[in-house]
Amino acid sequence: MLELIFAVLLIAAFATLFIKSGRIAAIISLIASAMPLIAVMDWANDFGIKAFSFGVENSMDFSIAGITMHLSITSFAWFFAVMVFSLLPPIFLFSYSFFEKNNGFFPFMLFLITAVFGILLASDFLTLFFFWELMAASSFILVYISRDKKAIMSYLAFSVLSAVLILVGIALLYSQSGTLIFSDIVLNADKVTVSAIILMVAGFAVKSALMPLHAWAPFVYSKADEPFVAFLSGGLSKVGYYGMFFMLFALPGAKILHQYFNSGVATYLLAVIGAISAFIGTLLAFMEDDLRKLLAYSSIAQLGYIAVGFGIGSSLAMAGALFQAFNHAFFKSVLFLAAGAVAYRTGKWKISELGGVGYKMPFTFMAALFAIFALAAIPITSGFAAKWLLYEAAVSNKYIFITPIMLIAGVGAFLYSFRILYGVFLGENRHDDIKEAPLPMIAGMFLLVLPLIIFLIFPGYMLDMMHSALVDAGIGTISHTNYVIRTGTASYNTLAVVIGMMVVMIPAFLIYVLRKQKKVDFKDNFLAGEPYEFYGYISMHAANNFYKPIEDVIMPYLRKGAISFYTALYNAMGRVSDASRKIYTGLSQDYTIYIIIFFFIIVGWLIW
Amino acid sequence: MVTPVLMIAIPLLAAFLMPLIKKAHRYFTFSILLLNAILSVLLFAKVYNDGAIYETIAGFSPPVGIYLAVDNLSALLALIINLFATINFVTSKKDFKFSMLYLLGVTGATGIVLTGDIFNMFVFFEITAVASYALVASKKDEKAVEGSIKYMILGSVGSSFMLIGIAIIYSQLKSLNLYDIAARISSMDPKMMWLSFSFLLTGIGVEAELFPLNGWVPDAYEGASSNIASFLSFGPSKASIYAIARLLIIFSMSRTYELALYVGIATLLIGEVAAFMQKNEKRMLAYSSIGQMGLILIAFSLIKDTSYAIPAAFFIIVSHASAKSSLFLISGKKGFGGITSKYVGLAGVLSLIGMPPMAGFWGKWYLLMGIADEKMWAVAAVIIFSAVIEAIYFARYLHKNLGEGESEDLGYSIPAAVMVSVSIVMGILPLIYNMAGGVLNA
Amino acid sequence: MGLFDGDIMKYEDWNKISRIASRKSLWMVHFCTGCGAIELPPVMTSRYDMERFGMGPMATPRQADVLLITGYLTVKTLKRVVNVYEQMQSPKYVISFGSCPINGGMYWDSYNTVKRLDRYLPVDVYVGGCMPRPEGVMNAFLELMKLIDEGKARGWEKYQKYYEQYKRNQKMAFNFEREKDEGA
Amino acid sequence: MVVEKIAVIALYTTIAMFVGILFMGVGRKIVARVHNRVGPPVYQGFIDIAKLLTKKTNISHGWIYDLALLFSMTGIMLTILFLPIGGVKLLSMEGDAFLVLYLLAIPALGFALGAGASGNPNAAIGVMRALVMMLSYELPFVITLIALMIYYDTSSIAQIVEMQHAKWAIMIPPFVLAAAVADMALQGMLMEAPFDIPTAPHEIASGPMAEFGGKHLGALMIYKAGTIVAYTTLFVDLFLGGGVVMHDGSVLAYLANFAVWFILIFLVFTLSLLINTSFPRFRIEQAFKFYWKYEALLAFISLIWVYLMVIS
Repeated sequence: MLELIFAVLLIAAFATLFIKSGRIAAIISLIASAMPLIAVMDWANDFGIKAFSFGVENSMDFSIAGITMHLSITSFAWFFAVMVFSLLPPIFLFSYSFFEKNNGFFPFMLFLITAVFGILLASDFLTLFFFWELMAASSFILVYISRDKKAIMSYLAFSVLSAVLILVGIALLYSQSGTLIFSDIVLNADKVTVSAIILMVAGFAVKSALMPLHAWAPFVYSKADEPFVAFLSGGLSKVGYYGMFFMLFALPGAKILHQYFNSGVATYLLAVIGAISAFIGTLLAFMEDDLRKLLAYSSIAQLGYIAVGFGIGSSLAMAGALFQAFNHAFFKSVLFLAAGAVAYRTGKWKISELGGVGYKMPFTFMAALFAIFALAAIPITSGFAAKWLLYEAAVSNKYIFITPIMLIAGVGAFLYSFRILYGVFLGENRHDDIKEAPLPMIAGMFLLVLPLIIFLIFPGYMLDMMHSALVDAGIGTISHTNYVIRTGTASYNTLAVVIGMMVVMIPAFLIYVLRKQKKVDFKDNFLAGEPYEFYGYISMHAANNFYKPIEDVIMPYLRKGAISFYTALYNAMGRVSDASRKIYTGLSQDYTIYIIIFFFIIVGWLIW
Repeated sequence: MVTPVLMIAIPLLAAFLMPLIKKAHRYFTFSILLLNAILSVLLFAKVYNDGAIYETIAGFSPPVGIYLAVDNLSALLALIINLFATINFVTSKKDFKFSMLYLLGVTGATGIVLTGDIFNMFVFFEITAVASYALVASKKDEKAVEGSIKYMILGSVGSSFMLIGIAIIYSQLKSLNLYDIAARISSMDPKMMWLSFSFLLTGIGVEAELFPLNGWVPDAYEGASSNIASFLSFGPSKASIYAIARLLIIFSMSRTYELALYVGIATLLIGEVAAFMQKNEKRMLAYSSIGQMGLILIAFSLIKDTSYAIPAAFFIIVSHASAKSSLFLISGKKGFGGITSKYVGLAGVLSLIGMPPMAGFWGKWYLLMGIADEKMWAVAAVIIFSAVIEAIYFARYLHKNLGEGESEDLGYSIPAAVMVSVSIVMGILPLIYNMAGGVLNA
Repeated sequence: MGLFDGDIMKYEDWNKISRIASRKSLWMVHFCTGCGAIELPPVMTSRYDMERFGMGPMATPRQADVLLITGYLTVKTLKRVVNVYEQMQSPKYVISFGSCPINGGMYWDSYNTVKRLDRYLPVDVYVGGCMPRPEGVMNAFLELMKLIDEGKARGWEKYQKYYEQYKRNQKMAFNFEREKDEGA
Repeated sequence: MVVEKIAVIALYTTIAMFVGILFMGVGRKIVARVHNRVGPPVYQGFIDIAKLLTKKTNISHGWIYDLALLFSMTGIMLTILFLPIGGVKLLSMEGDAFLVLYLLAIPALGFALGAGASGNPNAAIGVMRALVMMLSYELPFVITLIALMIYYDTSSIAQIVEMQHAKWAIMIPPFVLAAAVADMALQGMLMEAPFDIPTAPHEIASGPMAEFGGKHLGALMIYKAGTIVAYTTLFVDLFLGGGVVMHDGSVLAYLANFAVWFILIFLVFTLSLLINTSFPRFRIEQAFKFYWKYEALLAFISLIWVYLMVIS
């Protein structure tokens, strides 16, 4: 059965490679992408959750002469699999309308899914690395389709960096323990193991766009096809965090680091990096004018929270981190898809050129609105529970540096949320000639919003889902009922919030219902007495340099960021390269002299 | 039935018969190459089943006579060289002289791989080198001639170094048989031994594109037509790096391995760094080849210590031979014209930077595993660095070629696709690991 | 729905609350059209302190109840004033300052001023004088409050009722201006 | 039990709103007295809201614009439920300070949505300033909040209030500093001068509220009244023991605590008004610099002080 899933995915991938029509390819992909989801649903029974059973086995050994690939599902991989694979059918549904022609999106997306399925099932390092690289390769081709130079270059460079870091890490671990199979590995707190863990975590962090290694994200997120970017931000970044989770808690690397450094300094550093990532990502996000870049920086920021949770490592923090990962997978996919839908209708990306789209595309706007509420962690959405757990974890561990930074990043999220809401969907109605997005697109987005609504009142369901993952990783879970989460120091009752809200809503609701009003056009607006028509030639949409005052204050400190560092590195490397090519003078006599010098050097070296 | 001799004798004979068959020379050459490729498959099957073949020619016994030795790795290399030569020849549109030279070049490269005699090796070197000089010049423009002349000057300097090295060995051991030399190498005067090693390394190193002996590489690759550049990257260079591997095994001293490692690292670094900012496509690919040769040498330098070295070297050779040859084949156009060349370019680049499902992935995997066995972390750092550099310039290369450009020349891109698919096949079926394991022991 | 329209509560009762509340909370739009605006600061500040009566300046017409026409109106300004007036929420009141809005005042023969404001907008209270002193202004406010209390300040209802006529008059004034522009 | 709870909730929100609206009038009176004016009557807030809610016409810019009304009023009342008022815990055991911080964002975001939907550029600029102001004052404020949380080892406001029974937080040296910082943050939260630029009436036509009139504006005024109570209560709960003076649970204790709470929030509000009347306006980037440079530094000093106290 498991072979069948791989086979179906690969056959579908090869089939779509030769299909010109985007519609047919989307249908094939939709069906194929449901296969891993079926398996994931089936495995829910293994981890204490009642579900249908289709009889998918949960492990498989795949062997060709000499090399055996061990595949089996673990509880934590399952948790990540749920979030990654539930994204796919809606994304393909969205793609049905998005792609008229099959430009290579579908086949390589299916290869990518195969690879991700392999990564999550891998139970030895060779399998893990093989599928990791397959993922890097297929996602690179998906980036390559975008034809953008910076995106292609940065993505390939960072993918290779991540791959090589992981490979060296695996090699180091292998040299210490002599085996590649996860269950056989026994770690000691020595220098090699510790550096292996750090290298591998860094390698996985590249895919998760953690701060100093994030430089590819803004370029790739802003140029590749939206459905792919939705999966890249929603799904693939989580695969990176799966790797980190695996290294730190399943192996368990965090304990080794604790033993080696005699303190939690290494994991604390991870938490600090995550917090700084959240903070700076937020600052960069709200100053961005390109909608997709804004979402990219926002992704970097939101993913930073997960790293904070991993760094703190308590049961509270881990629950928060996994919850945040789950939420982020869904709301960010919705936002990227909504951005795609807006671009599909208007063909614009700049927030300063958009505006008023929400009046014409109300359903797209509603999906995006809900996603934004989840992103900004408004307490009536599931987004808040995750952040709340993280804040609680940070405060109860008395992290005086991380906590305020995380909180202020959370406030910053409101700034860019408003930028999206106002700049794209509200404000001046500038797009009279557009229609609502096609039905499959809307259906895709609303399917992705659905989980966010389910976990709104019942965050306990989510904690149940991650229960066995946390227990298996030796972290332990926190006490909760379906709608109350309790920590040592405080509790959060979603039901109380909802009921309280309903009670106090009554007066507001009365005014809301009983108001008698006249709907006025956008043009009937107070502009210091001037009629709107007088301003016909000026944009009334305040979206250019929206956060200019604060940008002037902050930007001088952020100008020398990671991206400019990498650019400088690239330029310096270019100069070294140019210098190194001076060796090749193009003169045969020089080359002959080189040969003779080389000969004498090695003779000298060998004899003396 | 199948003997390695045929693989050398048939093309050699055919090459000399070429002037007689002027009309149908292309079909003739192609069928000879195809025959050779089939022979090499049969040879490989035989070697794989029955173990290494040692064959003497004309009845003289080993220390004296001409001697062929075929083990798994050399059979595989012969297979690759002949297979790619066959595919590559499809693109040839020149006269019979070209076909003749091409056959000679292939003969020489095959001979280097199959021979068990050091002087024979030199002869085959000369054959393939002389053929290559002429092949590079066959494009008949200024750059081609310039490249050819540089290649020729350096090649002949290299040959003379090699010859001196052989002379020293012969003067000491009175033997030219590789196995014989390997067995008795310790009885040599150490200074003479080192001297001969240095001469040989320098001599072969010129062909094997080692730094700093590789001055001819960028010019020759740039000047040559695309199919010849492609030939250079799977033929002579691979054969000569294999020759260096044999040299290392013969001398089998820790110092020589160490030296090879350093030379390999230097070659890798210089090649990759020089390619980093190179805007000219063919020169960039040439520098990149230099880097890859360094990588192969690093892998070979670990032969003594770890069993991962040979699979690593083998997979990198396959990956590089197939990917780089196909990239050279589709180069020289204004961008990837059509879908085939686009995917060939992608697959080639992904193979070179070591991503599955290409052979390059396994090369990288085994190399790093070998390095981990040896705990040489500095080398690992160098490889990380060079991999990232390589990724950057290949990404730029891919982007530059994205333009719609001219319409696709299927005559070039289909052979290229076939070549690169070899890398994919090897990557998907890592069963070669078993076959390549435990070979090349003298 | 009718809570505020008489379905649940009698219209008159509701209206009475409304009148009492709006009498004590007159917010004026901060839109100064002429020189009379200079008389407003003394009215606002500590000497006369109109906030005693719950009055205060407001930033936009959406929030305001009283429109002050503080002096003469040109045709060009009239267009804005009408716009502002229409953006205000009913019930809304107009107070005109000085003699200019009444009969043109010292600009009686100007080609470009509006001579009689009540042709274009319903004026609830006039304040005479050129300019009226702050006491006069205060007095006008008190008068307006009294009128509201008695339910006599019905300018906004008049404007709704004779909307067409007001529009026609306004249009004539604007057209006059346009023809003049075209002629020049 | 539930009905009783709901009744108490309704009662307390009504009282809180009543107090808030009263404070709006009182505030204007105080400001007028500082200006040497008579000022409006103290019940002016009620009159204003009554007038706005009985306006005869109303305009709307669409359903998102109307949401502002729902969101802002509901959000602020919901926040008040999670704050202990005079030691009475409505729902404050069901959430904590983080929840309150985020609940305070609901009305702000709803308000911002409505302002955005109105399409008025002034409104958008005003919201931008309000959001930047929020970003500015939140940093020093959350740092002081974390100092409190670390000191009392809880993040629940109700528990922080309970733990101040013996000694109000402001009597502990580091929290004097923290309270001073939080008070300046309060100034920004209440949008009083020198941090009132988001709603500057002469500059950007009162910013976010530019298009609101009639019943919408009435709802927003109720929201404004709510913010006064919510923020001052938050301050009182955090630093002044929530106004709890008697702990025996008798009716007298309820009344006394309520009275003390009322006096304390009145004092805090008066202090804020006095600062308001004596200062001109900061530009938005000046406010940002003020909060992130000086205020945040002071707050951090108090946080480290507390941290060292807790650790030793």
